[in-house]
Amino acid sequence: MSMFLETLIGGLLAGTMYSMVAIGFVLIYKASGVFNYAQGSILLFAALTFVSLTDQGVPAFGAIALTIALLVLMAITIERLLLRPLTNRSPMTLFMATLGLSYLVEAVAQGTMGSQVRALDLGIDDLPIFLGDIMISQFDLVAAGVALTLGIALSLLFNRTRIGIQLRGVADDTRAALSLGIDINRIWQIVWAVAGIVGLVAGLLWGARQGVQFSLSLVVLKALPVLIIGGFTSIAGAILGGLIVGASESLAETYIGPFLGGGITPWFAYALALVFLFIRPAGLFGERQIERV
Amino acid sequence: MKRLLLAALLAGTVFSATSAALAADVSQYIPLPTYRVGAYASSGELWWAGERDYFRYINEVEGGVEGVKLNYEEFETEWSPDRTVEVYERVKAGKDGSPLAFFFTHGTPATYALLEKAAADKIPLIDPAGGKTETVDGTVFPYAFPLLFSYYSQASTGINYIASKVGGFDKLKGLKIATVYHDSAYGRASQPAIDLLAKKYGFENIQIPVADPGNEQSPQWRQVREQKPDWVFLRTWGVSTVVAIKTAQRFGFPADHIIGDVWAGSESDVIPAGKAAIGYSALAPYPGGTDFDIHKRLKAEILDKGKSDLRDQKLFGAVNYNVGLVNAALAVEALRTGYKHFGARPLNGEEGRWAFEHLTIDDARLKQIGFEGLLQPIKITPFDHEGGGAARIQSWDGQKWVLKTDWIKADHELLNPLIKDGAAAYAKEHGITPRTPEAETN
Amino acid sequence: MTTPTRPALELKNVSLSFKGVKAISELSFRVEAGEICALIGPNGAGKSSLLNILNGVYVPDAGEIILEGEHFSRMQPLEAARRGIGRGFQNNALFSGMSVIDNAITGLSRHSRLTLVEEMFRLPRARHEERRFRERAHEVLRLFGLDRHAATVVGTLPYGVQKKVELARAIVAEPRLVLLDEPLAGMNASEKQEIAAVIARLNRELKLTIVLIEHDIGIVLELAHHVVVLDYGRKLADGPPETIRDNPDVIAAYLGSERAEIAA
Amino acid sequence: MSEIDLPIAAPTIDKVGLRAVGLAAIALPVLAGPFLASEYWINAIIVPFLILSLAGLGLNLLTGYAGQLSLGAGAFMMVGAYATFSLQLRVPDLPLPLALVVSGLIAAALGLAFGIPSTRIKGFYLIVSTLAAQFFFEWLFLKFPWFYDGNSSATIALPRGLTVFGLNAETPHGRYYLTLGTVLLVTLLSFNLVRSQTGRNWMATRDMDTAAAVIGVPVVRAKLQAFAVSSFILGIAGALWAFAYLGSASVQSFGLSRSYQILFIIIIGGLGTIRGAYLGAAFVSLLPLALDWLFQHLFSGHVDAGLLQNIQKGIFGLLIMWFLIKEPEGLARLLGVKLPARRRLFPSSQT
Repeated sequence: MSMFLETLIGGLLAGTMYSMVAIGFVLIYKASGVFNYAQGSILLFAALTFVSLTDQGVPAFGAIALTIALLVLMAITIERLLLRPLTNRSPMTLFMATLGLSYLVEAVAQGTMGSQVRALDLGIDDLPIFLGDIMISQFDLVAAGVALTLGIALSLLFNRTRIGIQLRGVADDTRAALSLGIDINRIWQIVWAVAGIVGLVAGLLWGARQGVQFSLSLVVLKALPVLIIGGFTSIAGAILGGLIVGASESLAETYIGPFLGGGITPWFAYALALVFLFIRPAGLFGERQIERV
Repeated sequence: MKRLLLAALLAGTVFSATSAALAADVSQYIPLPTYRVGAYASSGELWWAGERDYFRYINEVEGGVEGVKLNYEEFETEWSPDRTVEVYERVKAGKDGSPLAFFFTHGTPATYALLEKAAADKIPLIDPAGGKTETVDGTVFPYAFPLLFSYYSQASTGINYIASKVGGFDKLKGLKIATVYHDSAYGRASQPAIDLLAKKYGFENIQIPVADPGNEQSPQWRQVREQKPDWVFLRTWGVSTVVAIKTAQRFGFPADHIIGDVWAGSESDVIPAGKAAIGYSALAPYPGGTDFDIHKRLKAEILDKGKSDLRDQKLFGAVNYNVGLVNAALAVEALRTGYKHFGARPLNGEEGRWAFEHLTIDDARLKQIGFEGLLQPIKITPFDHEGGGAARIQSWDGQKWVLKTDWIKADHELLNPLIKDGAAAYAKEHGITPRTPEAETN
Repeated sequence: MTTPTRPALELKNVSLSFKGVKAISELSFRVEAGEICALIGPNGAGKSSLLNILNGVYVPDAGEIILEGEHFSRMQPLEAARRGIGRGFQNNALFSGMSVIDNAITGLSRHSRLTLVEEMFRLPRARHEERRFRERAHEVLRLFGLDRHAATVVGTLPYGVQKKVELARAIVAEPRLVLLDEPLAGMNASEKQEIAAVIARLNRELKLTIVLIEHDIGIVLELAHHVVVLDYGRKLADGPPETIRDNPDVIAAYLGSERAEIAA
Repeated sequence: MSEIDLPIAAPTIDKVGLRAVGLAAIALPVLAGPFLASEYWINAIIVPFLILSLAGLGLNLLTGYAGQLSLGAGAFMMVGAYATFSLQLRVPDLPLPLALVVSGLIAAALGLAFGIPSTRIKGFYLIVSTLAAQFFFEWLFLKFPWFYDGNSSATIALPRGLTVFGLNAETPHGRYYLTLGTVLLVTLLSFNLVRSQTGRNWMATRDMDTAAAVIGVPVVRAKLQAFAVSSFILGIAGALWAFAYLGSASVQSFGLSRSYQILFIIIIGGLGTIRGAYLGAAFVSLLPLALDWLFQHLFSGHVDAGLLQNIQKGIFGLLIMWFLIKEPEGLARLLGVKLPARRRLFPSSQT
């Protein structure tokens, strides 16, 4: 029983790491209807920039500020050179464009900052904590806390600030928002920048765990099923989806894996997402679109 | 304009294929399939730096190998076996009048992919500490050279080291040894050998797979915690090694009871793991460090003269850099053997095979070329394409790799029948009649 | 063929809501076989939603659809097509990447009896069917004066022409009941007259039952045998055009107001 | 009646496409290819180009014609390759061409199974299904030794090499003709198919699936057919990739990056055209070589090799974005006929 509980809790905590990546997708999807495949590359870029700066002796605070400045610049560039020319194109075209973007961002990141694996020490000791028989990772607890804080902060941003309300307006009805004089391009820039910052936070946590290196960009593959389950448009959904994926993946590897020879995590989350889709085609928190003909 | 651009691109391609043979120098052509882009670039970058620095040293300081200059050229593959096959096709006919004496695959999957092509084309595939283990048997696989340290040897050396730590082979009985492995052909390659060793010594053999890319391993290490093995043999690759070491710490498994294999034992694997990696050991057919004679020579002749390919000189002597040095040295020594026999001119594939099959680097020679302690003594024969089968053990102290042992030999008597059987089965399946090198002239 | 005594279509207490908002409430009316029935009412009255229920795009919350004597609680799009319901859409739902003739032939899809293998190898049956479909499609295109555009990609044609393609596609499969959502929208006066005449001819010559949504009251009164007036998802009036014209409720809610002009 | 004078213009039916394909695929390589090209060109460029074209064609039927986005092209290529291996190993009496067809059918059946979610899920919620296929098959074919006959390297190679009805096709020319023959035949059949009712049903489903269902297009069947036919072609392409090009293959030969590559081929070449697959495949096969050559000559020695490789990768990404912005119809339009106006693929269903 304690084994089961430990697996479950460990999985839930690991799931918040997925949630953090997924939140970046949700922000962008909500505001610009783009499924941003390049989020993983941006995460890599952000973490790599931060580490490169601190390696150069820049203090952590300054490195974060500089990285954020760079991410904002990147968001503006992407909006101007990619999103604006592609306005009113189908979601699939936009998705494929972000695939291309991910190549470019990866090339820039590795080309300018090198491909060596960098260590990133956030000062969190990852020693086990025991609650009775149940072992909990200290690092995962911190990560879960960060994910939760991030979720709450973004929800506040969406609900309490003027920009957030405009942003929701854009998400709900682009045309109406335009007619109200909301500068949609600026909203896009802001959202992409915020998503970049979310990527930085996620990148730092993932980077602390596995080193800052190319494979950080692969975490998008974990975020996808999370999004499917939680819905593309809800931050709460992203968090819940992450928890579900983390927990079920962990339980499945422990209890189903041995019967199938193990190593089932890469596809298990996708199979789970498929099952969810059959039950709720728009995800847990997603809204079903009404077809208009 | 657009059309023009496309036309130019297309035309460019045509030229690239045909523009050849300007200088009819007698340099030996050595193509290098590399990966400077993508997920494996962190190891690749250093590897090519080591290889290029050594080749440059040979060309510029020693005037080539027996007077023959080396003409090396890179091709990006992103570690994709498919792209390596393409490179192979591109270069197999040689270049600038030089035939191809051998082909570095720089990766086990690429070796697998090329095994049959290269045998048909009679071009030796060189993949030190990698490749397909059965190809150690040169009578069935004349053109495959898994030099130095096959995957079976890796398993055996690992167990030998554990035995020495626990106080002898008889103490292995009843121990639990878990192998946490990258779930791929590479990760599984040592399984038959470990099965055999478990039977022989009576330890319990636990196998735990990690799916690629392996950036979340809690379930695997929870299983480790549950089963409480005495030792863990870590056969991961890339990011899965870092995550394994960190997750082991989280689950309270001591790093000094984890032995990594060759490809889980570089700086890229331990630096990102931080303090969790202190005490972690790895098999080192390619030890890290700069305390070897060759490093002094390279420092003086290449690095200090600004000719090194190394972007960050702090990484001079990193494990992957030394991998490159050793690989390059093996190639150079084999070519030297060939030139002495065939004359100082570029060799073709068949001559390249002869050269590798007669490659001997003894202690005296190691001293001469400055590789003492970095490379084990090597003796390749047509029957044994491994020629070494030993590794040192190095341990990470938080700053650098520290060599803990001298060369530990694998148990070849035990492993050879396994290899022979595997090779014989392959021969039967593919209708190959094993050659009888004793009867071969020259 | 239906007997005159049985209505072609009957709705009983049909209701529909989106996310809790009522779009149609307890709507009932009959469409006799062979008549042209016009649905009128301001925007948002639930007219298009009603057609979508009949086509099976929307699932009603309650009520019953009786099609040629058969009772349904909901339709399925394919089932509706198979039962001879044709449909023209409000905002051209043409296949914009395809040519005019291909759009029309696609309307014949449910009559195709070919297997993939026959199509791949262009076996005689496949060629025969293709020829038959092509002839039928040309026939319908000619009816709308569209044959000269047959090979043009639909997305490149002006709106008015596209509306005709939409109509052609709706009737190409010889439906018994056609639902037309604003077939005359976006046309100039002479085009409207032309298409109205074609609709009347289809009704007269092919005995086609037609349900149409139209804002141009003049044309509606001229064309329809039967008018149903909707407002906010409820039926306001139902009867022959003359009675509708004189119905005080309708005049108050619809005809008398400016909304008619705005909507048209 | 006010008739605006409109040009009677380009047919959707790909007549020009056929001509272009005919020219490109038949005249040039067939006549000149094997005799003029070096062995290197045949082995390392022409054969993979043809196979990538075939795979692009397969995916184009699904994504370009039927509008179902798939990131799982590699998965079905993998199925085809492993099925062919199994058949050649376990049913040695079955000649290779038939084994290819049967493998295609197996891939089609599995493609159909993974296409079932498309009947309920729309847009890119669907990529989860195709990605599930991708990861599931990668795991499956690696996990169970039966699929690779217990070979310690987990790679597959034909037990008797490439033999077509007793003829040895293992030579460069043999590989070339085997590939070319297959590609031409499949192209012809696909061409027939997209001109037929099924092709129209696919395009109708792509352009506006709700409307299509309402006017009587069997949308569910059309989607499933597209998955099956597409996977059939991808399966054959995968088998050829493994055995006519690489010689031996492992799951890595058909990983996610292969799926992206095939997707890029049809984006760059042109979605919803037959010739697009060829043009796109030519582009992705030749571009890296061209860039390689260009950079070697322009910057060799001046720029760090790692940086050089990253620049190439960045250019590739830029080109993809540039194509999507400037030429949503890809090379097919750039090099081909001028359609009277740009037609939009994947219109959002809102309009």
